[in-house]
Amino acid sequence: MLKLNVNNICKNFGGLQVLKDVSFSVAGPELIGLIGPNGAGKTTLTNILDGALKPSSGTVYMNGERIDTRPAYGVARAGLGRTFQVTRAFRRMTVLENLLIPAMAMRATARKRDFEQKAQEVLEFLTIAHLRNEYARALSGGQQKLLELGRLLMLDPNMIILDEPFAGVHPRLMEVIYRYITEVNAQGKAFIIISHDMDTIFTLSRRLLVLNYGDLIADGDPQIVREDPTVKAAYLGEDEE
Amino acid sequence: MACGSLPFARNRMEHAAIFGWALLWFAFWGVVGGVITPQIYARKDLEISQASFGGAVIGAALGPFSLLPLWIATPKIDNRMIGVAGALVVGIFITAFALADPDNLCVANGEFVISQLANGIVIGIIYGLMALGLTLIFSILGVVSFAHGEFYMIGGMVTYFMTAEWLPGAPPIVGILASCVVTFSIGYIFERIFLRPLGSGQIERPGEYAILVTFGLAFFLQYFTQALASANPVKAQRFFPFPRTEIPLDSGSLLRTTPGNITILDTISIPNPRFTAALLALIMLAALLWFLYHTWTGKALRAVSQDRQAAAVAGINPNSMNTLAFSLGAMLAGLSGASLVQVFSWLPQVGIPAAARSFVIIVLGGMGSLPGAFLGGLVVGIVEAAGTGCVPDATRAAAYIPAYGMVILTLVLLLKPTGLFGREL
Amino acid sequence: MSRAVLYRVAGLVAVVILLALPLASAELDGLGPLVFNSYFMHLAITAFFYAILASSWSLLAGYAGQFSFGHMAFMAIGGYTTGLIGKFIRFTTAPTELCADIPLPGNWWLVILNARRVGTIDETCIDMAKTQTLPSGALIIFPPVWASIAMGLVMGATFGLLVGWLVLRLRSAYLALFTIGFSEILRAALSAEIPITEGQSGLELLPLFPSGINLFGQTFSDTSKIPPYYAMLLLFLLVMLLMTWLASSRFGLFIRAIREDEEAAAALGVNIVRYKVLVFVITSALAAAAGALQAHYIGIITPNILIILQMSLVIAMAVIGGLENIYAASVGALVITFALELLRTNIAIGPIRIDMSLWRLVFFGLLLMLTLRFQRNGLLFPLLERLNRAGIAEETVAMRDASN
Amino acid sequence: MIPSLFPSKRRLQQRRAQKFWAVAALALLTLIFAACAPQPATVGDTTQEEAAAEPQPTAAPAAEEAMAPIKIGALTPLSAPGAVVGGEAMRDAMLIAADEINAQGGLLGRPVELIIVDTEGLPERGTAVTERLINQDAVVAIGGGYHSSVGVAAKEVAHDNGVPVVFAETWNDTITSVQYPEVFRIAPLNSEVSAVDVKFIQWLRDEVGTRLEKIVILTENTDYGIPAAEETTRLLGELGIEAVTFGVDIGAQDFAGIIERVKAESPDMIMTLATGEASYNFTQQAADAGLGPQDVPTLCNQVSLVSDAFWTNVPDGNFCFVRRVGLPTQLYNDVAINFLAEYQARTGKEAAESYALAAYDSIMIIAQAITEAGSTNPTEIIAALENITHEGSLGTITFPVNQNNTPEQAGLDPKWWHQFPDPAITIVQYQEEGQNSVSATVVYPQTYQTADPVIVGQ
Repeated sequence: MLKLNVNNICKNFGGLQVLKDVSFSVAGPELIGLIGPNGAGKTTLTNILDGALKPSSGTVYMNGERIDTRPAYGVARAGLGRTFQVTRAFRRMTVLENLLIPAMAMRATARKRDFEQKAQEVLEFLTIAHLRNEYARALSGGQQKLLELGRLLMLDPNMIILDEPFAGVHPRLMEVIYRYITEVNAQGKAFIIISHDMDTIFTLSRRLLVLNYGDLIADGDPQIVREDPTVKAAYLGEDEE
Repeated sequence: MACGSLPFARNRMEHAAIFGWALLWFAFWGVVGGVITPQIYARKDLEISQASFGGAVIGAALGPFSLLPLWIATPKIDNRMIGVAGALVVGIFITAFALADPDNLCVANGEFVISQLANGIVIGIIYGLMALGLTLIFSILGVVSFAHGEFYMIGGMVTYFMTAEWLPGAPPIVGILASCVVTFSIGYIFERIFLRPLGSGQIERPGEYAILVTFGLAFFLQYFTQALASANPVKAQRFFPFPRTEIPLDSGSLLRTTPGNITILDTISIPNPRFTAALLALIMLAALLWFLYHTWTGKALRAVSQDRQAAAVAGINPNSMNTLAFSLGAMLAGLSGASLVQVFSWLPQVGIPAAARSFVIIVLGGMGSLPGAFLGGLVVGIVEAAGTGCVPDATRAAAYIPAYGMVILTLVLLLKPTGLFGREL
Repeated sequence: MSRAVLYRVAGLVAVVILLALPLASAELDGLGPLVFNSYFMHLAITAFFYAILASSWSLLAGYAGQFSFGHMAFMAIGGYTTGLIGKFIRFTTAPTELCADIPLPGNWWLVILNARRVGTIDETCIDMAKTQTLPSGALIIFPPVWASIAMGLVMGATFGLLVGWLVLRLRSAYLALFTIGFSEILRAALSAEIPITEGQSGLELLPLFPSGINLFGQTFSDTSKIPPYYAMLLLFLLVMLLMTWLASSRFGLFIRAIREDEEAAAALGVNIVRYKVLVFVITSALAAAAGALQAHYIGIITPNILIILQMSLVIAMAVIGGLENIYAASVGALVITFALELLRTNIAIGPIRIDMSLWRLVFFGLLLMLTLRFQRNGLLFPLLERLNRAGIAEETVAMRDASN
Repeated sequence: MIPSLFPSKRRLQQRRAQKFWAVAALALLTLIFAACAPQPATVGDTTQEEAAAEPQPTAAPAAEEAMAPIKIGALTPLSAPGAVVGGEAMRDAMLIAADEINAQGGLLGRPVELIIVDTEGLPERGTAVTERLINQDAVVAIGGGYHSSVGVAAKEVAHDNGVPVVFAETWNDTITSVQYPEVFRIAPLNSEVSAVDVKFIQWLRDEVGTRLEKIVILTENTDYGIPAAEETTRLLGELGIEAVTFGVDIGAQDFAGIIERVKAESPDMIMTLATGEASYNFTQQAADAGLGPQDVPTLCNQVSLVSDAFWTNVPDGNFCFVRRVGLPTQLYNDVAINFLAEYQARTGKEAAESYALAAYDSIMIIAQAITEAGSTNPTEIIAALENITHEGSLGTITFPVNQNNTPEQAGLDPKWWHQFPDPAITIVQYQEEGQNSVSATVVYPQTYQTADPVIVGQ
């Protein structure tokens, strides 16, 4: 059973306070949406959870272990995987090699062929099995996105953070991603999904976190959060621009 | 003799131990400050972006006496604090050196120190001009041109051949202009063929491509010149011999010039070719600044360097700005070569140390920063002069000239990769 | 026949040819009409040397994306380490009293000589000890060449560790500048510290096999080219074998991932610090081993092996062959070493005479630039790729059609 | 998704093809440049193909073997970091020697082919090219040689292969003191040159009455410069003259800092033991700083004998003293006079540098040895060299200390092994701007003196 505790996270860049005392916790395979206007600190929060950035203060615990002091690869090994806003496939490596990296990185004694079968299954699940031996750079943007999701399955984390998974994706691929999230979530993995696509996020998530200029201004059921006056204010202000 | 002591006179410090301990002190407390300070600041939830570098400098300055107060009070580390600590480090360094080697010319002879400083500044101005070209290229294209030294070499070669071989007796300005035209054109052609695809996104891994292709250009230009002009050293005559003057007339104690030299206040003696070269460099610098700040093209260049996309939206064609910046940068290198060919004997290989020095300067000044490049040039000029002038062992002082700059380079990259006037990495 | 078998057969054939090549050397009276004189053998040894450097650099730059310009510095560290060991260290069966003696088990002493004057031959402490303090019959032996080459390798790895750790934060141009700086400082130090390194006049080394060697029942003198040929070939093959294994193992996978995207690799659990440092350590050690072996073969090493031109050559070899493949890079180095040497002659195109000894490097530079611009992956690598990936596009299309 | 990729790739390729032609045109242009470039008489690894090829077409196939040219190797630095000025002069001189031999019908009835290789002034290149000369080109003997460090490395290869080598301009004592049977030298010994320098300085002090208490030596940190500086310092010390040495890197360019230090020493004389452009750079920059040959007596390096390069690079170099190896022009023998005429005709230079004479002699002496040996067998050539008496442009060249008269038997230092004992060394002084080095005034020793030295700054 996954347990993530985020306690009083603050983050400053120079004089700018990007995150102010953000706390929340995740228990079990929740499906959480993280929204907020531009510059709200969503990506910074992701980077801190992922270990790419160190918080200025505050702690992050995963299953009782402190992970904010670990380097990024340590966090990944502790069971937290993520995608990036801009797809970051390893372009000059084949699709199969892309998938093998997290699997091998997790297990010191692993050999490639131990995972080829699993990789094949993941690719089939994501409908890109035929691309197995192509270089990632030959894939379309959407396919690269699927590849990133596939890598996460190979990493086999307890929690997955998806940064804008639906941005600029063909509707047919969107279906695949949607199915991916629900099915993987059903297998017992928690999700935090950052998105600008309100409709999708409201239908998909069962809990919503709202960040506004570094403050966590709402945390709860999507339908309740939607009616929250502070959230409305934050978004209305944004929308009018 | 068995211990390999070379029979060269006066090559040892008198009290080398003092100096050695001072260096150890710097190293030890610098490392302590650099490593522990960020942790303390982080624990107190303070901003740590400057903590490592600041801690290192402050630690090096006064060791525990400055580190403990710093750690207890944890004030915000600003540039001024680092500046003061840095000055203190330099001060202690000089004091330790003076104590260690009281008979050293750098300590005992004020005139010598002033002359060396003047020499360092004069040559530093020219270094600065050359580095300016490199930093201009970097700020627009994001590319470090490894062929910069070869443009410098070609600038000098063209000037020599123009004034001495093709049109003997032609005024130096003809040679300088020709070198501008040639280096600008080579830069233009190269940029159009080899770097243009960078801008249009055709090239994957642009960073490594740019490094390798400019490296290839350096190789090509160097051997191309050698094949055409041979490897014999050549040298242009001094451009403008001074008239013989003395001010005041009887003693010349204020200012005295001979065709090859200018002496100020009886102490600062600057050879004519260096003086004219530095003067030319200053003129070029003024022209460049005027161009960048008072012409539409110059403003467009600056706009592109600040925000490429915004500039493109504003109707500036970034591709043509790339070409212009590269050609201009190449031309600046050519110009500094053209002004130095009357100072040094010129060979196809002269560009290599000059380019290395420019790298040091732009890293020191902050990659892409124009004032940084110029001040970096002065700093490197002075450090090299100090190194040559003050290292007690005469047989080693000059042999290490290329290394002085490189030590600065590696230290800056390790401690403060953004340089003095840093832009972000 | 699968591709893997084809490659193995091709590789085996190549290795057998390289192993059999000395049979045709002039020293062994040639093989029928085929006679390789010792100049050819010298070129072959040099070619292997450059092949080791170019392929290990391709592992560092092409696979891991670390564009270091300090590869020749590590090579020089290897060469100078073994040279300095040969100059300053001896083993004796009795203490010399005059030098720094370190007792070893088994009644042996490790003796560290003091720095000797340059130019005129001075007495060192060991020379004095021979006549003054050492009992007659005491043995003085040089450290074995293979051991000091191994020390060169270790020293290369150590410096690789240091530099690799220092440059962790630096990327692309900054890394290139730092490594140039490192290389230049080393060069200045090597040429200025004359009492230790002999400066520009060069540090002389023992031959690879100081007292000759017996190979296949035939005795070769210390000046024969055949034993160094095999030594360098052996090192080359070992290096290629090691790098093949590394490149195909998790190590290769991870360093390529780091090249592509450090952050993404870290997010997927790759310990980027360890692998970045490790790739520096390994490639530096390989370069140092090659440098140490070559220094013993040539018999002298000078700071000029560090000049930028030498680094340019290695880079150009790797780039023209194919930066992203160790085989392409090494074949590129083999071909270019021979080509550059054979081009030291005049060619005549009709009435036009071109002195290629001058112009070969000009064309070489041009070739480097054109390769980069129009054949990013080198001239050989695309051929390998074509062979490697033949049928993959068709396979993809077929699989897609089948799944629809 | 996949098929859509291909058109764009093709488009890219088309554009690449266009660019490719543009660059191919550039390459062609380079080629044309290459062809039109001003070509020296012959450059680089030139073989004398024309000279050798001429007789061949008429020769019957059977005679071809006998008419095959005798190959002689020539070491010379033709590219940096080597001293190119000296290298090119030596190359021209050696080509003259080869042409002369062929014009007189060659050796043993066969033409001579001179194979010139570029040492680049680097010992490792020296090893490689000597290896090539011996094993690829099968030369029977080797002449030339400029840089000492190259000579040190090359002598090992020659020794390994048993091929005789006559060094023309490598001064390092160890080259002969190792007593290899194959190694001969007609250049002076470094230690002897230092002795001449010091005798000259002593003469200036004691006979001319120059004030000389302190001398600054600028040396390059090579195996030529360092030992020479040490030896000179030692000998000066015996005369009670203080010497301060500054070492510079061989490629050093900017001497401003060093010159300030030299100035602070207020020397009575400056001596330059740096070769190549470093020597020019130092002397001119010192002159710019008011410490040049017109301000302080300066013993310039022998590279200053290449007058046109010297005056181009050191316009303020008047009153330089330069040490010259070889007889002064007025004492030239017929060999030297004839050589000079040919050399002037070929190179357009007014004078022949000492190393050009030495290079010429090194080839001619090998030729004579081959004739006397009557064979191209290296052992026999070596034997012939040991007993040779050659009337060369440097004078009568012999190698009196040899296997029949070892240094031990002769009671001499081993450095005299296979060494031409008395190459004449004179000190000349430029006394007019733009003067060529041959017409420069000979000031020392007195037997050759043409005028009194001009002592500046006293």
